[in-house]
Amino acid sequence: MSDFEETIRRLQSEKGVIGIIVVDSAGRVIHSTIDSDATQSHTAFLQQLCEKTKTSIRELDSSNDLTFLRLRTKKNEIMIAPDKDHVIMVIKDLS
Amino acid sequence: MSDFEETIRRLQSEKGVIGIIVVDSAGRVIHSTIDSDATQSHTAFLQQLCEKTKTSIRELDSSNDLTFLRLRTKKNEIMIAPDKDHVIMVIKDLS
Amino acid sequence: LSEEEKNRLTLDPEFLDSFNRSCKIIGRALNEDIDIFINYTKD
Amino acid sequence: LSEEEKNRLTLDPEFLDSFNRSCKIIGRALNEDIDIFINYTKD
Repeated sequence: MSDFEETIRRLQSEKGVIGIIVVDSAGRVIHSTIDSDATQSHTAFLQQLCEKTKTSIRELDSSNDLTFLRLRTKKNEIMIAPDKDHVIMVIKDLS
Repeated sequence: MSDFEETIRRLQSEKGVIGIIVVDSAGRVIHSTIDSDATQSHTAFLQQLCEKTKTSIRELDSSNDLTFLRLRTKKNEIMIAPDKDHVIMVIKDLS
Repeated sequence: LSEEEKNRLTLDPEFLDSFNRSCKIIGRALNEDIDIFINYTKD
Repeated sequence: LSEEEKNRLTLDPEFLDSFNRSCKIIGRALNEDIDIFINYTKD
């Protein structure tokens, strides 16, 4: 198992984690632990949300930048960590 | 001082809090602790972000709903608590 | 909002109830002990 | 991404470095003790 796969596996073993999606800076899926349909729908929404937020943060203050985004819903918590060359999205079940 | 003002005052005394904006469900400002220009620019962006996120969450699962949104940037952390009749936005300085 | 509308809303018990609940949740989030970014601040 | 592109990227030391850092930050966020919504779950 590669270092990359090992890190994903460790993150996935955390309590409540039901999905991990890793995309590259262009929004293309590098890795996903959930099925293809759910990956598609979540990636489209989260990637767009992350990009829009990044842009707006920079518009408010050009020397600032988004480092972490967290959505809590009735059913789950979604964590988004954007970086130069990738974005990691983790879905945690709250029930 | 009213209960409302008292609650705002207490929240504002928390460590790092530099701004609190309360808007109604239509995005109109009910109360703000920051200047009018900053209130305008932050409200426009955050209200839009919150609405867009709410819509997308419901599109992914119509029985789900957004309860809390948190953005971390290099300079600050923004917390957004949406409810039926209001949205509270709190900006916390990280430096 | 006009002053009158503001006063009506911020004195409404139902509004105050959900407003206070939201503020408590934010208060907890503000007081989380752990800084998840500690040792990882980017430039 | 093609398998080849994936392999190239996920074996790149610079990518792995920032990827591991992001995963540690997420790991901390996942392990926060406090549930800020405790006693406040809505309906």
